[in-house]
Amino acid sequence: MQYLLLAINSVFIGNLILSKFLGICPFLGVSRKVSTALGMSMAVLFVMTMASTVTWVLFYTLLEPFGLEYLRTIVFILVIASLVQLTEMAIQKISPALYEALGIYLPLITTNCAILGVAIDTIEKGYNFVGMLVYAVFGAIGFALALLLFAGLRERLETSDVPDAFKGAASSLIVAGILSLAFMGFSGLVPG
Amino acid sequence: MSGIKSFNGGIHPAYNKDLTSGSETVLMPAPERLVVPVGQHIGAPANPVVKKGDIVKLGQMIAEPGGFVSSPVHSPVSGKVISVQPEEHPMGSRIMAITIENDGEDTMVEHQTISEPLEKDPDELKEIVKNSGIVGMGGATFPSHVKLSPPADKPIDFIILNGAECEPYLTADHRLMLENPESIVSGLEIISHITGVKKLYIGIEINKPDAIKKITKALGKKGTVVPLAVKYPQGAEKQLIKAVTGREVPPKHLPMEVGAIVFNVATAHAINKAVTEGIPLFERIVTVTGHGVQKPGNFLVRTGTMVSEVVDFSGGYTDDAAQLILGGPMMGKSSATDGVPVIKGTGGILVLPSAEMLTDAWGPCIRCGMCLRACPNQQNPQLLGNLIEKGLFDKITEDKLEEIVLDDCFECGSCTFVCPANRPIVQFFHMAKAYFRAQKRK
Amino acid sequence: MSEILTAILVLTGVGLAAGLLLSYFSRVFYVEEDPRIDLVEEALPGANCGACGMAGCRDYAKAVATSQDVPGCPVGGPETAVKIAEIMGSEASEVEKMVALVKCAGTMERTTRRGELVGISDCRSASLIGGNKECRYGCLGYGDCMSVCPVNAIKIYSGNIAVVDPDVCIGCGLCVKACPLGIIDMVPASRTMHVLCSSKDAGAQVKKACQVGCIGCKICSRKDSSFQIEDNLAVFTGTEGNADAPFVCPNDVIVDTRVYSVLSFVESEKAREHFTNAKEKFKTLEREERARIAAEKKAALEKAKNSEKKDDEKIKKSAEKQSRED
Amino acid sequence: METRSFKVSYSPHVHNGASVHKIMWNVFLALVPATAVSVYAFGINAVRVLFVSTFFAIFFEALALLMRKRDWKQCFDGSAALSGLLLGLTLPPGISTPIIMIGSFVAIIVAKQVFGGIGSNPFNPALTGRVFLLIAFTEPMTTWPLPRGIEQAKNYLGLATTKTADAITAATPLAAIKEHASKAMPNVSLNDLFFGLHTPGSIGEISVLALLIGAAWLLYKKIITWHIPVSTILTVFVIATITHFLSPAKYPHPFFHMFAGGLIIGAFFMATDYVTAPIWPMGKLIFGIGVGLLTIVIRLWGGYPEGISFAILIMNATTPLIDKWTVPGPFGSKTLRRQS
Repeated sequence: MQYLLLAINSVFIGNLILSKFLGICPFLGVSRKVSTALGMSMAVLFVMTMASTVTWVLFYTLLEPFGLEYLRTIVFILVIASLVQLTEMAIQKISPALYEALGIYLPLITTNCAILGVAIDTIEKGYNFVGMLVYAVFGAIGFALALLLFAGLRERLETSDVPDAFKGAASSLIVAGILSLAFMGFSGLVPG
Repeated sequence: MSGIKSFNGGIHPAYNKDLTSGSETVLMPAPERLVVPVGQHIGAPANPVVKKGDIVKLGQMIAEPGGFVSSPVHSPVSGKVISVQPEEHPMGSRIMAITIENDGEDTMVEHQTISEPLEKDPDELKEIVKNSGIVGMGGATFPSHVKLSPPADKPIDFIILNGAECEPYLTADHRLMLENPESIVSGLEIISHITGVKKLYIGIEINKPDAIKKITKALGKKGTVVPLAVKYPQGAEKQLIKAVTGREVPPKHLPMEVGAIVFNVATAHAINKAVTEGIPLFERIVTVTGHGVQKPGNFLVRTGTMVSEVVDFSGGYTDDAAQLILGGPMMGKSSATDGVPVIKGTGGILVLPSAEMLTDAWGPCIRCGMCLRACPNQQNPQLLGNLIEKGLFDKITEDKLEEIVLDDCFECGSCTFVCPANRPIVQFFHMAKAYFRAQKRK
Repeated sequence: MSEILTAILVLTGVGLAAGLLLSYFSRVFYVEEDPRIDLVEEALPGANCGACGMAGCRDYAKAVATSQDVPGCPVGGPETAVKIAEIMGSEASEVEKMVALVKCAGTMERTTRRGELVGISDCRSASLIGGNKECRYGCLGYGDCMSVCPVNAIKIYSGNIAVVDPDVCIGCGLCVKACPLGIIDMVPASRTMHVLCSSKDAGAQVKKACQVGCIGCKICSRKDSSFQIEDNLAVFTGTEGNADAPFVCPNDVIVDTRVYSVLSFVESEKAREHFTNAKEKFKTLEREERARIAAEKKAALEKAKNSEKKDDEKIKKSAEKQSRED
Repeated sequence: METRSFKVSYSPHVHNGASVHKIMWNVFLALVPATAVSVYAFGINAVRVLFVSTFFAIFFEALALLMRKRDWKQCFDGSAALSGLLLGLTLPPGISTPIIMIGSFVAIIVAKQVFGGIGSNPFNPALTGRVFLLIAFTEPMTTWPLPRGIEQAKNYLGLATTKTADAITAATPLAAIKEHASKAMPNVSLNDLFFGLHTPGSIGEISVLALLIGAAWLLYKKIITWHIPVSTILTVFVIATITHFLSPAKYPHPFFHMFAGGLIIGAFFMATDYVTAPIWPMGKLIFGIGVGLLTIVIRLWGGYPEGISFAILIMNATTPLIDKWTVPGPFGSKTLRRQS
């Protein structure tokens, strides 16, 4: 039951993009078309789960026994970057089709703060292994939800005659603002 | 509306048929000078076979077909050919046309009549239909002999005659069904004999009860008259087949895909005249109507007569006549001048006073969805209209909507009719079609 | 002391492990790829910001390598664009600068209307229902070209005709595609003479439709051979052109951009008056010239007649050849 | 035979006379019964709020049109007035004028004109304005003066009323049930909620009957279709029945949820706004179910007593995706499927 609450929390209330404001640059960069947004969300889901698992394992086996918790940020970045590079090469080799749909976003994810944010947050909140998994997966689903909604809205803005002063980023940011205003409706939905 | 068959989508414009549905068809004598264009049908234009100064007889072939999907053109009068040069054409461009001076005798070219057509061999009949220049009279003007020879792998189950005439104002078919139903029925029998299809239907909208009575009497046991709901565009091929047989012609395909062939009642009448009396197609019933003309009426006019002469014969314009439309108000083309000839496809001459003309102010789309409900093709005029208006053509090709714009939309005008923001969606589609065709050519 | 040591050890350990792993797998998973992609990727700023709408610099490089038309890299700016162009070899030879030219001068007053268009807002749909001018090749003036020009070098002026400003035009050719009538051509910037008409109709029809239409009378081609006539339409193919050519044209269709800019020739009445009296002056000059030649010829004939008959034949032959060359 | 020249325009040459202007003012008309009940119940306060919000909506629209160098008279096409009135109807009667002006500003400028005026705004302007005010001015937005007939009452639904400077205020039925379910539950009277007499709440939402009359007029004039309202209210009803069945003490009767709060005004007037709702019938059903689901979730377990405005805004964000994935097959696609 407690994991269910955590899941709902990380998709709606503590949404990575709209409430925690993590991963904003892919949120604005890749959301020009729904198809690219879809590819990006799949890649983020895949990488976030893998990165959190590896960093969680590494933290509790390597850093904590030696009392080096303070090193976690650097080590996490290192691990995530090399992990992403590894997966990109693996996917490119194993299935070019999957690479075409998914892989091209991987370099964009290495510098994505949402991945690092989730990794550190799981340690901060002291989730156990299952909690970490739920948090990573549903955090990525929340990321995907916000990204897809925003991509749909931006595609819709293409056919409306936006005044020149607001063309491009300005109207998109206002849409993102109203979107997070709407998501505030979920605040207080579930404790913690 | 139990028992009254129809399709979903469509609109109910003000029909204004009462202006001319009561008036008898009047024969209009041929004028002194007639301009007969060679492009009066879908397909390759015909090639002239006469030169300046030739003497021609009534019904003589003056232009031969320019290919399989083409149709010959016959002289509507006997007289002398004055010129063979591009002339103003109702479609708005300049097309090669043969101008003939009428000598008034109407001496008929020698022709053979057949009293018992159903004994004749079908291919011979089809040849007569081909040489008599018979084309679809419903406005599409598709050469009929092509329709009469479907490919072998497409079995045909039904022949449907289109007596719906759903276009507002027009009553040409209605008068034809009242005045010679027998000829229409015998034309239908000839078609059934040529194609060997036994199941025959005639669809007529229930706002023409007298026509339904007459045709049913003439048809007897040979086929069934299907009363249709009064809705525009009931007369469109796909919608008529759906209403009569319940089958739906898939996108980008022809009616033969679902085993049906549709002919206009006037085409059946023309086929009957060509086969039994040997008279080729050089005249048709035209409805002159609208509040811009003094005395609306239906006239039997020879192709090549100038529109100005037809209106003059009918009683002339009212003083505030502002817009001349060839065909009905929904799909008819508005013409800049009345110095254009009546051709095989001209079903009506509609003159609107300036008061009835549409204002051209249109606003942004408010996504009300009225056009989606009105579109008989269940397409998306709203999204496509927006994309085309903003010039996002690459987005249309990207979302694979291009075929819809090019093939499925037959510009019936229902979406523009109901749009509260008064958006010219048909104009957008027309523009997009030209754009995509230009892309294909490059 | 030992803490820092362990920290360094752990860090280098993890770094080393990651490095080894990566190098090993990079050889195992090596995939053949177009070398140009790496080259282009190096030229890019490599910030993977996604501002170009692609999913990162590698993806952008791949799109450029497969020559999809992709927007320029906003972060890289012009230098990146130049570098990419060199790699892709598109900046080949130095090409003659081309500019667009609208081949029509039929402003509202100079052409006869054809009905009145209502509810039309762009050239393409206007052309589909026959346009608003008797001449089917006449510029419709709804500005499809204007709306597509990236540097707005084309404007619709009071005479409802599109005119290109050659100095602003960058020769991208978008307007040529946008014009439904196809009456905009790319011409070399150095060319100073143009025929401002694209009507292929016969002379009689052109006379009915427009006062400044080319009726294919071929007078200009006699004056200057680089005027080619195809189906009733003169096209200038040279660069400089004979300065008198515009004066011989009966309908003033030819403009000499050394004297008048295309804009003034189409739009301003003053330029037209200036041109007409320049033409008058040329006409009177030419009439005197012709009178003088005729007089000379008559005199030569007189002299020849009173010497022997045989010489007359010879002289007459040489006189005719001489007059043909002028 | 001299020829005559005519005006040329594109087919079709006839129109059924519908216009955006007529539609907008028709919806405005449909809101008149609700407005009348609220003016009766809350008196001059209601008139002030509604007038200020509608006037400034039109004013800001005219301002924006002027700045865009467009014909400013278009601000009277009814869409600005409608947004203004709808915004006013969702505000508490005691709200101060400057707050309403800010609400109108956000509704018209930020939510609509920034994206290009009528037809291009992705979010419902009136609701964006209301939610903005709810979060920016939470305290004034949640004080509910008592309506005529019980303005001096000491307690309402068993809860004490508080006396402020200008009126006696109490909790709305929804808020009362949410916090003190056990005390307030027994004395909820359904027909009070239905007829809107003696129930505090936003100006327009109190009388369900008046709203239903207006909604019937819209359905009759075919301005809105049944898909969105029916699916929204049905979802709320179903879930409310289940939760009520599971623990009647904690969760109120389903009819309570249908009549209380802004569900009716939201479902019939806000969610069916053309510009921000999906266009295809299937899409409208999904949209309705989404709105219903979110409303009841926020009402039962969320932080705010009333979830309808958040629900509609969130579903507005999903409209482009719903439109993209619920396009029905074109005419004749059934035959293709049967053949392949």
